[in-house]
Amino acid sequence: MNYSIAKEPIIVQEVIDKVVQREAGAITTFIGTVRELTHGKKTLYLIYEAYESMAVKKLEQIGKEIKERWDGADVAITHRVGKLDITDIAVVIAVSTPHRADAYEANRYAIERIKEIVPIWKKEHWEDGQKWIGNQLETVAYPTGKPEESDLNE
Amino acid sequence: MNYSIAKEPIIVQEVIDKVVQREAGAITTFIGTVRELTHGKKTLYLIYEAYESMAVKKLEQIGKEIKERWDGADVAITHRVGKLDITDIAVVIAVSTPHRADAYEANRYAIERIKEIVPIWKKEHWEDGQKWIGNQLETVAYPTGKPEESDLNE
Amino acid sequence: MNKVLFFAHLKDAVGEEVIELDTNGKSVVEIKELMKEKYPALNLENVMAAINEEFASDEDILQAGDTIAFIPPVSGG
Amino acid sequence: MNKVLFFAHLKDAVGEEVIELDTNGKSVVEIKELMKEKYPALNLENVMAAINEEFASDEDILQAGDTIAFIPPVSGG
Repeated sequence: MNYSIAKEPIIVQEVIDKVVQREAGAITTFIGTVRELTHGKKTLYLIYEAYESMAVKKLEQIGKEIKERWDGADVAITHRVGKLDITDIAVVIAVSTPHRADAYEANRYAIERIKEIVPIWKKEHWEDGQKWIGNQLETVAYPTGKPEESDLNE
Repeated sequence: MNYSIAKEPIIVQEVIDKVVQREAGAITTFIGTVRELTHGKKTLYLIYEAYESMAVKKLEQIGKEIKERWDGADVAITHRVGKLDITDIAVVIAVSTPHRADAYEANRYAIERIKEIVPIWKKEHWEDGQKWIGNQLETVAYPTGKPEESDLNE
Repeated sequence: MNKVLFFAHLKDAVGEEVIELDTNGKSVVEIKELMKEKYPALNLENVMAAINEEFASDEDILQAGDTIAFIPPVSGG
Repeated sequence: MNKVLFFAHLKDAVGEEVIELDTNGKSVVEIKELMKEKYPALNLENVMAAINEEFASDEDILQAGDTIAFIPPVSGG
């Protein structure tokens, strides 16, 4: 169960525990949290919704892609759904590798791919309204390759 | 106390908690663990030793450098000393930033700087002996700028 | 029969997450047209389809029992 | 008086982490020479000095009460 959709708050350590290996010298984690301000607008809370069975498959696919690209990597990803408040954790990605450079690069790859291919959507709630947020990459809808340089600057 | 030297096992979540901020959408952590094999040689355990008061000052300096380079970043670093077994955590670096690219880059910068300027040493213990390990960068002893590309491939 | 799934703003427009429909032998693009007729509020611009939890192309044909899902641009992470 | 600190393999060579010595008015490089005479097993190659917890250059002069530490290439992380 290295790839999962959670309805309850994510315990970071539990995700990390899944990738501990004797051959790994480095573990990186990415923790995506709900930010109060986006483009100057104040978020009250978010709702995340997932096509759960497909989302798990796509997270598994991302893990497989990483293991093909980075030798000795292990990966675990948990994404939360439901209502999230400011500073709540939306996603945790843990990657372990023998050498540290790979752990950073593979982890970065995972979050970019999540934003491309994993069927999860967020609805932002502000004081004056609410809206389902579309593709945050603001590029073509589903690039199939690696993220473009411009996507990496968000 | 965002920068510390620990004699007891490091609790990852406690380091993360220090960098949570409402303005941050991304937290990265780097967890350096004791790897069993280095260049094919089997490690039994490690001893880490620090010039503790200076090490804390140098960790603070790294945090300051990061805040100057990456807008809105917050940083916490804990490094363990004493005897560590395989898979034990030697160091945890947590960085939060408003945007995710910065969280990866700033975290990477922290670990590279630790390996350059923080007075901490490790003694590797193998089945057939033991040795204090020197500069793992295998470059000039104390570069003062950013790490070179070649240093980033370890 | 086939299941048709809607998510995010599509679910809001349709008012349901799942409907049952016989779309056997129809292509993805044909089903999209059908949905637009059935639900005038449905905006399928930039919306991908998945058949049985894998992204599908416009020309893919639904078989009996297949599930088709409409996937708006994702915003997880 | 001044404190002189040794770490890692230097501590092993000297047999102590701290010694007290009057090095008032001497430069870092002069103290290094003094240490090599006092402890023939001491290898100060690639070893930096820190005065009062800040990296120092060979020409820096110790004042009364200053602490000097010898810092072998670091290997934390």
